[in-house]
Amino acid sequence: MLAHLPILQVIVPLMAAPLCLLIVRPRLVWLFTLIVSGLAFLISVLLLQQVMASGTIIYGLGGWDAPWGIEYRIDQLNALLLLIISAISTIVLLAAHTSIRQEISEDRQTFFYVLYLLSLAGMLGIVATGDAFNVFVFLEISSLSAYALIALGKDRRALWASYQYLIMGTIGATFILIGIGLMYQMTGTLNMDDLSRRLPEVANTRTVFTAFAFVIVGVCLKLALFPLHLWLPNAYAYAPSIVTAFFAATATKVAIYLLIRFTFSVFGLSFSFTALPLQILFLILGLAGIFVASTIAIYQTNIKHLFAYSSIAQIGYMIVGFSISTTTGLMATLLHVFNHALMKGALFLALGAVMYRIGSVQLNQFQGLGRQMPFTMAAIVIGGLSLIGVPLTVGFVSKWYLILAAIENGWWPVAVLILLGSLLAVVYVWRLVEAAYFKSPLAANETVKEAPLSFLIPIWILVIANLYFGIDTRLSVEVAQAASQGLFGGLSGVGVNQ
Amino acid sequence: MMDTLMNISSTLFLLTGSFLCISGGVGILRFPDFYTRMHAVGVTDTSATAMILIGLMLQNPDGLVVIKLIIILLMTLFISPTASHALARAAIHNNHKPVLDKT
Amino acid sequence: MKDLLAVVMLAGIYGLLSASFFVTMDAVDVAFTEASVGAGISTLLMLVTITMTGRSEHPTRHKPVLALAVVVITGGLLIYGTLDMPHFGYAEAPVHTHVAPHYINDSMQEIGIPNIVTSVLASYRGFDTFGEVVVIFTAGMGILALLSMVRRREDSASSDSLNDSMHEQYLVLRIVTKILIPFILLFALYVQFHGDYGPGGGFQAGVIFAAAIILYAMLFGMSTARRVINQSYIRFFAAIGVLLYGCVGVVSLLNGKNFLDYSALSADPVAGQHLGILLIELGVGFTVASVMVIIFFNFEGRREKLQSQENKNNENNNKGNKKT
Amino acid sequence: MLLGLYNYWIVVVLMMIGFYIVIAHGNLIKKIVGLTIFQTSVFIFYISMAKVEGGTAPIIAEGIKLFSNPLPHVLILTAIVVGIATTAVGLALVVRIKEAYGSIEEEEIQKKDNLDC
Repeated sequence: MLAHLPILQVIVPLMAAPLCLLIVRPRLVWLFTLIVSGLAFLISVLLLQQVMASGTIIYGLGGWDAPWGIEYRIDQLNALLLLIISAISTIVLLAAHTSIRQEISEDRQTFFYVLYLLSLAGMLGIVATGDAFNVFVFLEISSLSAYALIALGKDRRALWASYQYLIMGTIGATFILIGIGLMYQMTGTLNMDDLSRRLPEVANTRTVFTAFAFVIVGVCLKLALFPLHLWLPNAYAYAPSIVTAFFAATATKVAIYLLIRFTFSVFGLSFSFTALPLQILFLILGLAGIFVASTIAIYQTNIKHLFAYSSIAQIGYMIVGFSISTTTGLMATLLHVFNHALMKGALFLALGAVMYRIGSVQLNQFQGLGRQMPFTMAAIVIGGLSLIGVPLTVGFVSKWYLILAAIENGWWPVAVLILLGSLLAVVYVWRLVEAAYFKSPLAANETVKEAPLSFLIPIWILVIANLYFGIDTRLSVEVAQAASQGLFGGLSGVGVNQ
Repeated sequence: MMDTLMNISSTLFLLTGSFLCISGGVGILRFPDFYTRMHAVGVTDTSATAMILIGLMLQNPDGLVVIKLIIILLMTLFISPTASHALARAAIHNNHKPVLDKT
Repeated sequence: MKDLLAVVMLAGIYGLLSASFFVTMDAVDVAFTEASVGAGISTLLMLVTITMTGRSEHPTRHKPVLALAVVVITGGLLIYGTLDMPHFGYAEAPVHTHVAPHYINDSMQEIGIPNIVTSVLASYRGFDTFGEVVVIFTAGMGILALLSMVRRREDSASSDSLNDSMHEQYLVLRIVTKILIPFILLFALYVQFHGDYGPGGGFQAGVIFAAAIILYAMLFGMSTARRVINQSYIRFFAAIGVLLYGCVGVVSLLNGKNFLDYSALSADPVAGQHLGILLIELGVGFTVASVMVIIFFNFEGRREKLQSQENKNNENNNKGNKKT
Repeated sequence: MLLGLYNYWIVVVLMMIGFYIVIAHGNLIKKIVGLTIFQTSVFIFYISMAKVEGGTAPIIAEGIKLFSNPLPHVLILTAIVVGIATTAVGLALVVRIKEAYGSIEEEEIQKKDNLDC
């Protein structure tokens, strides 16, 4: 069975989703979902081990060889992303039953889990596949389930946010479809590996240039890169807490993965960074994203909004690392993808716990919570410190590598700007800390108790991971390094162009 | 001899069908109110499809194709008038008044 | 264009026109699908939506300048991109020389099905089709999550009385429909099982099958249709379709071949391919038909609820008026 | 010389009409209609590139040598299904928005949202 791991990774959650419909009681559905997600996590760990030991795994679906059939192609980068997604999904699911029981009416709970599994499978499918069109299909699976999941939020604004996301997301997906079509037009193939070999021959045609532009814009829409981010804050703020925690930690990471995969592997490094002034463009957009989004975050009173804007800022950091486009820069991006998943997972889960106890995440509701919900608030504080990038947390590790990469490239001002951006994070995290620890609780909230264990356990798993990977960086750095070296043509041989 | 005859008659049928189609199209644009327009389309559409289908049958008079075409013809003869009827009913139901005299 | 009904009908016509365009481009399978989807199902869904949301658009300002700029830039870029493309219909284009010839030349030996589109769809790129089934299933689940509701007895009773008055009104339609429905179902089955040899396949068959049920529901009233077709069974069928497709893949896994490798299903690889394609097309048909029915029933269910609420509100208002 | 591309240009114009409707109009149903038009035009674009001059539909029959390319047909079959799925979910959202806000105009909804804040 070990040889079939790549496909099992995707079809286990995919086929579990319809099975959920056959189980009646929501509690059992939850348990089943949790087990399936745990299984996916286990598979991803095995896959990562296998990839680190023996290099890229290729799996031809339907028994057909690559350019004729669809193949799955797992290298270090995919394996890392698969691990992040399935791990976050499993941890978040631990808290799901408690939170969902409160936020979603009983007759819809089964559908929630079905959609959750479909969304998980969609994301895993996007990451695992080595076929450009298959990416589009799985992108739509994950997005469609995301629209429905977000619309399950209690507030009516969830519906409007979901609709906006649907429009933007579909435009993005259609752009990607146009890009894939143009690529296919010039090369006659859809397989990524095959594309990377055949594209250089036609690299200086206007069609390939257009294809590149469309794919990049489409991915950036999904990525919520700074000027295209408008759908994200509301979608995150009004979705059910569990959904927010899951998507904030994974959905944009998948888009980052697509960006890296298309620019580095498919189009090839030399083409990507000469066809468009991508380096400068992404550097400016990334930095602008950091500053604008962080500044907006400072003025938010809804804490979910605040952290949603902070997510946009963090995407900015990833894009800056990407735009440096050296091995270290890309490594910083990948590290930040990993680390940001840990922090945002912890933060949004903790907000879910607050939502569970208080029913609102407005800033003034947080007053005095430091004493009433000490463990939850401590988790938020540590997550916040990690966002800022304080040493001994994961946030520090990725920012360290990011600044290192900037300096290595001789981009001193960028390094300074990154540090300044972190100062803005200090401000918005401080506002929350101030409310929680230095103000007396609201009269209405005096009886509020600590969150139940089903919340605290997953939150603290993530918080401890935040601290652990901040101190013992061997695992994350090693994998990120291997992945970025692989992308630059060192190990796996994907995307080597002249 | 037989072939030419078939060809000529099939062409005639096809041409009549096409002409009816076009006249229906003109009718829908030129007639004054809903009912007359619907009349233009409903009548010509049924007969035009019938003509075209018969023309096509004559093009290829043996084999499975004719049977398929006959089935299609039967279906259109059923569906098309029913659709017109439903439309007219809906129009009356929604108080669309015919334009009776227009000067 | 302020009348949404006209907008929707024109969109449907656009779908139908593009379907006929696909026929002239030799894409018969696609044309079939587009005709049933673009002109059929999506127009129907939009119409149902309009009955709930009102058919006129408010005259609001919109900001055409920015939008126009974006559109012109995108369009300009696309036209710029077309300049280096191989000409339309040019047989030596890379599209026609790299991967496709393999399908055209070898699929007959490897799979043994005359319709190349079906063999590529179901076997070479079978996993895409699995993804497609899952997308449809996701849409069904999404709509259930958004629109489904628990039904109360009293609602169905009131709609029953409505049903009788409808009977007189739609007499002709009902009789014709009664005659037609068996033929539609028969045609759906023909399309389902004839997909190997001509245009057609699970998806189109599923849509046609669902269309018959939807026609029935429209003319004989939702409550009658609900009595005929149990909602929880339909969900069950949607799940069964996906599972059937997946299980074919799992069986080939268990037989030691790769996922969805149908040659593992039988001793003779070509016979295995035949069997596999038959089974997965069935799976597609199941899921598509039941999801289409789910979608329509839930939209209609919402509409009925809204209407009964409105009626109640009106009654209450009338009572209030009388008192004052 | 460039006339060989006219087909693509028409498709691009159609695509942009759909795209314009999506981003410029405020009515939610019209946006979805625009989205379908946008997507359908992309389908036409794919199908156009599959066409081979003088080819026939890719169903193997005796005496036919030249076929159009079947691969884009397969892709578009999948994409059409994805399109209808998106449309259906979008329309379901519109229905719910109408129930929750009492309007399907972007401006009015945003006004009501601002009041909530």
